[in-house]
Amino acid sequence: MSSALLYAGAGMGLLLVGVWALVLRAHLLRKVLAINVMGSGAFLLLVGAGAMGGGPVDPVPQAMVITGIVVSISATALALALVLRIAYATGKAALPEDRERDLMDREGR
Amino acid sequence: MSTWLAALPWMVLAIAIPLLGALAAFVQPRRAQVIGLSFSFLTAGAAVGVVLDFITLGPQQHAVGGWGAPLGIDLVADGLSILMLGMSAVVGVAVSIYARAYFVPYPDKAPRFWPLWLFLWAALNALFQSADVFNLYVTLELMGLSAVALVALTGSGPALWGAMRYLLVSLLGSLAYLVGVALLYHAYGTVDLTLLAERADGGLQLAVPLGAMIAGLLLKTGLFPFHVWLPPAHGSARAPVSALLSGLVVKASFYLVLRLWFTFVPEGEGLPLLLGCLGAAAIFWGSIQALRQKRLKLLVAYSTVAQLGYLFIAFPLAGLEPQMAWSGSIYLALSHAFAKGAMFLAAGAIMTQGGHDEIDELDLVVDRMPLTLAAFALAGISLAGLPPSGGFVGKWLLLESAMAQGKGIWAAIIIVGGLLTATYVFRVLGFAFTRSEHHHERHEVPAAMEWTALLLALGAVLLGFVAPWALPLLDGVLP
Amino acid sequence: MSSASRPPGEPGLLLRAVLALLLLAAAAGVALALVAGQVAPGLSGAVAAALPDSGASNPVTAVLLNFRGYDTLLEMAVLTAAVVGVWSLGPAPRIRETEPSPVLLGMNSVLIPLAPLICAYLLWAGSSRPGGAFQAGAVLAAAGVLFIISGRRPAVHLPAAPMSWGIVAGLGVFLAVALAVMPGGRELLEYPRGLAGALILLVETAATVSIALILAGLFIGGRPEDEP
Amino acid sequence: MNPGLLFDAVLVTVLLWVAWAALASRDLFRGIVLFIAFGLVLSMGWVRLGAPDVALAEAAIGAGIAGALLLATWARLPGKTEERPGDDLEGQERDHEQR
Amino acid sequence: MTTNAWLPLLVLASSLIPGLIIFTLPEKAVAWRITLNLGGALLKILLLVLMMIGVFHGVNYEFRVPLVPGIDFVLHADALSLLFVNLSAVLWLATTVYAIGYLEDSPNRSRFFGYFSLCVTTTVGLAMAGNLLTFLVFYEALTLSTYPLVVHRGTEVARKAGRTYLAYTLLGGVLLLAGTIWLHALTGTLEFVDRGFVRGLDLDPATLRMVFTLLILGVGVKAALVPLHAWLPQAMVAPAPVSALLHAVAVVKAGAFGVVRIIYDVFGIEFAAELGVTLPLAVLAAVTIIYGSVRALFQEDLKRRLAFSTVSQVSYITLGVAIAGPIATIGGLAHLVHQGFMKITLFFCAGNYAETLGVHKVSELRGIGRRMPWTTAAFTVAAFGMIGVPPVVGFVSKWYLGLGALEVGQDWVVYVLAGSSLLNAAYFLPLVRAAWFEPPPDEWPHERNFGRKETAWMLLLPPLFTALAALAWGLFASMPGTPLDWVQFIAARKYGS
Repeated sequence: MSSALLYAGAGMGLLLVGVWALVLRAHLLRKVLAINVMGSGAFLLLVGAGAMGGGPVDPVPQAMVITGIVVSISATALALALVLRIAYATGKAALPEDRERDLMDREGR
Repeated sequence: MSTWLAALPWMVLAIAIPLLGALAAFVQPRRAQVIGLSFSFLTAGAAVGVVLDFITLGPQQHAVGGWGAPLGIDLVADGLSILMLGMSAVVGVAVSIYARAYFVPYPDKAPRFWPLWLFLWAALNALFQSADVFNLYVTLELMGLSAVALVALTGSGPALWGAMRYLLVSLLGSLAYLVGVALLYHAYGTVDLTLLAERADGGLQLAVPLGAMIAGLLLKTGLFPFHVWLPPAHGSARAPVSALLSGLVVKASFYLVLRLWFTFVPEGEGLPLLLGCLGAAAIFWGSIQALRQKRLKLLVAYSTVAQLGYLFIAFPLAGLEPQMAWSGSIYLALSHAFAKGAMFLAAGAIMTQGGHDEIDELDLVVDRMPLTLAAFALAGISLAGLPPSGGFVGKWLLLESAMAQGKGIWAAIIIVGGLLTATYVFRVLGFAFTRSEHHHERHEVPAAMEWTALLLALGAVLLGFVAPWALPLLDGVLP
Repeated sequence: MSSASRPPGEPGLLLRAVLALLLLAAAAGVALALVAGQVAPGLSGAVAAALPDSGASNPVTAVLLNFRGYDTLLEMAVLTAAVVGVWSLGPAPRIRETEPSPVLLGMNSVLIPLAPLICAYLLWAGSSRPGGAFQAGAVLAAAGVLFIISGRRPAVHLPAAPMSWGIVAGLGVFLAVALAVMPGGRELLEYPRGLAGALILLVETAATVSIALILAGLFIGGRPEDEP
Repeated sequence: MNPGLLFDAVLVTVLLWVAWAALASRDLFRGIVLFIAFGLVLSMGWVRLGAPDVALAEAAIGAGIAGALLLATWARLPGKTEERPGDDLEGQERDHEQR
Repeated sequence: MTTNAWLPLLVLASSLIPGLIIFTLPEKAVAWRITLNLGGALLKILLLVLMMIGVFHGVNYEFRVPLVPGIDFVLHADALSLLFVNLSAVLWLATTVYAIGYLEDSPNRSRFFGYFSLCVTTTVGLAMAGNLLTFLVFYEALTLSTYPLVVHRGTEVARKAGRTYLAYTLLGGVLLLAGTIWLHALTGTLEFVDRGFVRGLDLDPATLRMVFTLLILGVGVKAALVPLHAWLPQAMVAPAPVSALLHAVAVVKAGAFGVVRIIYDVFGIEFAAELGVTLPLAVLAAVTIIYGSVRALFQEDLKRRLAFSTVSQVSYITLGVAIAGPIATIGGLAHLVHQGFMKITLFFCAGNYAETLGVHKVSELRGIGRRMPWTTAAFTVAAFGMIGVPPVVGFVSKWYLGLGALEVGQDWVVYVLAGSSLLNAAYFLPLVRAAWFEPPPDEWPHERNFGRKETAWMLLLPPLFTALAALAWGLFASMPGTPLDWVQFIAARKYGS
């Protein structure tokens, strides 16, 4: 169990958590959080999987991840701006199909 | 062409010019219309340059940074990409001319449209020429972000919802695509398509990444189960934006699915059959929804969902006769870009003139706007696959390949789909020929808008006649 | 698990079950793909070989700005497109005027002058040690953000024109350099041997300034008020 | 289990836990703050993976700028009555019921 | 044998170019529109005369260009296509003159005449199609160019009629497409050959029967065979010139011409008979003949009565073709032309009655002979032709049909012919009697008098001309140069003589 595989596994875990929250949480800000977590997960997978071979540190996946991080901040910024415009225009920061519910939120727990 | 003009690196200029144009239009908001239009013509010129280079010298290769495949990134312009570049150039110029006239009454929106549109065009030109899987991820993102911002340009509640849902789906698709890239790099140590083609050895370590990438691209193409975001986004956007989205943007991710398919040629019946069934479901679902729409732009948007289904019918047919099925699907994609672009532009013109786009209130559009209705009718004819049109040739090729392999069921689906499409197109035409009871005030519609819609529609019909010269371009590409 | 907050019949349960199924299948697939096949040696060897004439000794920066420079060019385009997109959504939303707490003001007086220093270091170190344009730009942007939220609101009233010139500078310079090197029969972004280091630094500097302005612009959330 | 691997195991569990906590939190502000913490833990992960440049980028952009943007957006969300933390969609619903 | 590619194109262009120009003409450019229309019609007839002379001297007129990989777009002028092209060209001239008179001051005539020319272009193209793909292209294009004419009035009723029209014709187009694709997958070629290209290849008969059914149903929609005829009566809501040209010549004849092409030039008549598909078709045609005539009996509206009469009459052609005998073929093909002239005369007269006296119902025809003697004379001649009374040309084709059936031993056909003639008499003679021998009502629904003449000369001339032609061809049937003579020249080549 090399540490690279551990981080690759962590990346997959983050992806799963991200998709889970993206689909189930209603508030758009939370969906943006979920997208960011998924992005980090994908980048971990990219570098972790690349490093599994145990060879010397490979700079190419790292460069790709830096590019990925900058791309994901741009997407996040646009998403957040859209969330604000939606909240101002429609009163709620939620898509029409999510306005009444939040599937993750349960009274019991 | 004088020698120095021919020597220019058109492949690179096709990407650099729209980027420079976008920056110039962003920095000079008051002169955005002039800058935007002139850079559109320049970009289209560059794209035509690439096409001419391909015709005279064959497939082109450009190693960016001079490092070559494993280390650097290559740009490749082969038959498939120059067809897509040509498509984007023609539809792009038509939409640009239309947009200049369309945005005159909206002075605040015009300076925002042009930079985003030129970024989108740069992303398209980059995507069609890139031969590097990670670079394609970046181009997909650039395309996605500018497309989302263009949809949000309308500013109304539904448009913002449509843009947000489109952005979330697009990001989810890109991430699935990125997971695929990560696994490919893990297994084969390179992200260059040509090298991947050589090193790909099948098995699970090719199937899973390919599956993830194709799933991500299907999300962005809006194929049946993932189509939910498409109609609200394309329907609520401004007419020129909807024409770009339905005509070009969804084609880019479809082009990528084809590019991956041709690179790795995955064998096995499962995936192609699944894609074919999803395509068939898309055709029926999209057409039935389109029939139920009250508003014209939503009808045209649902028609996109249906027509995209056609493109995927080629996958199950590509077993024995790949050549014919693929050229049929690619030809359908081309004529759909022209026809759907023309249809949205026509819908925009109708909306501008009547102030609304209620289908059953299309009070005698045939007399008030003969050119626009001719554009809508010709585009509808191409979508329904009625001769003489590009859509007919595309459908004929798919039908031929289906009948040659005795797969009658797919032929039946294609034919019934064509009938359904004809139904909702002619439902609109029926109302367009009928005088409605209520009176609607009339606004002035600039001639440029009507003529561009008509010329695009004529392009879709013309494609019906140039097939024997256009299809050989694909020879080197198809498996 | 009474779902008072969810109307009965809401497919919550079904949706979650299907979602769980799909995700597990996907995770299993990815895990198998990771473990099953052989792990290909990465490109570290190729990078090391070509590093000497790449104009930078830090391999990541070399890959980022020379070998895969085209990716970074498009990435700058994505960043610029994002700010163009955000600014196209409308004017900057009003930030509520709350009196900044003294702690913030105290911190600002220390951090704001420090940030450009760190930024310059990161930029310069980028070519040999971990650092680079994006990290430097982010630090500079952090200073900008502090400046904006510290009550002295020049950023919101910053004239949009000069700011937009700054925003486009990064991509503009990068594109100009990429095209300028071509006339000698070279490909796009193929730095001439001797000039690679200098050109990379020039591009990085422009990128840093531009990234800082872009991130600040994104923080403002819309096109600043006063049209030039 | 060499110490490095042990540290990595702990780091990964903390990473996953923070991510889950940030996304599943009932209160939005708490979620955003946990997300920033997630960014920092992640940059430590990048250091362990031998990618210092990425660690810097993650810390500066992933945690810093993204956190700032999130908080700014949260602050500007309409429907805020007085300065009350712990506000999100459900919170807004409660506000409606109360008003 | 020299090949001339340009004449077929010119024949097409002679109505396409004027049509496209007319679209752009403003509403009040009446003079320009008339010159373009009539000029185009006359030019087309001139070109056709040239072409007929050429065909006699053995010139091969063929325009070929690749359309789809492996199949070309072919315009080929053989004897059969010339028969139909001449029919369309002559009747188009007559109908244009009539339409100019009929639509004197009605709105958007440029749009009308534009689509009118497009419709004739597609009909001529369909006639000259050299292979099944080109035929399909023009077949669908015909639907698209006739639809705007059906919905020309812009009323809700017109829209609904148009919807029904499209539902049937598009369905027909789809069936034809399915058949063509399947056939191409089997045979690899679609070129029309005099005695059929399916004959030589030994293909499995069951599949061929299914392909045949698809193709025949596809063209059967436009040929108004019984289950697929409902669109025709509803399309009568269109203006009179449209019903005249479209439902007597262009659309309905295109369907019949399709049946002729499929049986003679795709399967070959002998091979089709061997396959055993011609008998069911003959039965279907016979049923349509009887059904059409019976329905016509009960129609109160004159144009709907004529429409059901068309449904019945067109099936004579299908019947003639389906009886695998040379003389029956002559009868069927001849009827293609004869029925065209007779039916168009009836529609012209119906249009005149409606336009001049506001008479639409059959019951309002009493004493109309006195008020409009010439129109009613033409109506009577055409009616007698329909019934099959000599010397009008209708008798000639029915005579050949009967003779052909006897020659091949299909005696039941003679009874069908006799029965339908009786029915024709039953729904035409009362009209003629009432028109001539009953006293006219004291005042007509809304009369427009034209001074001394009974109606505008442009409305009167066409029916007289077509009635005269029907009469002349009846009297001098055996003379060279009559349609009958040309048909005998065609029929000879379709059989293994």
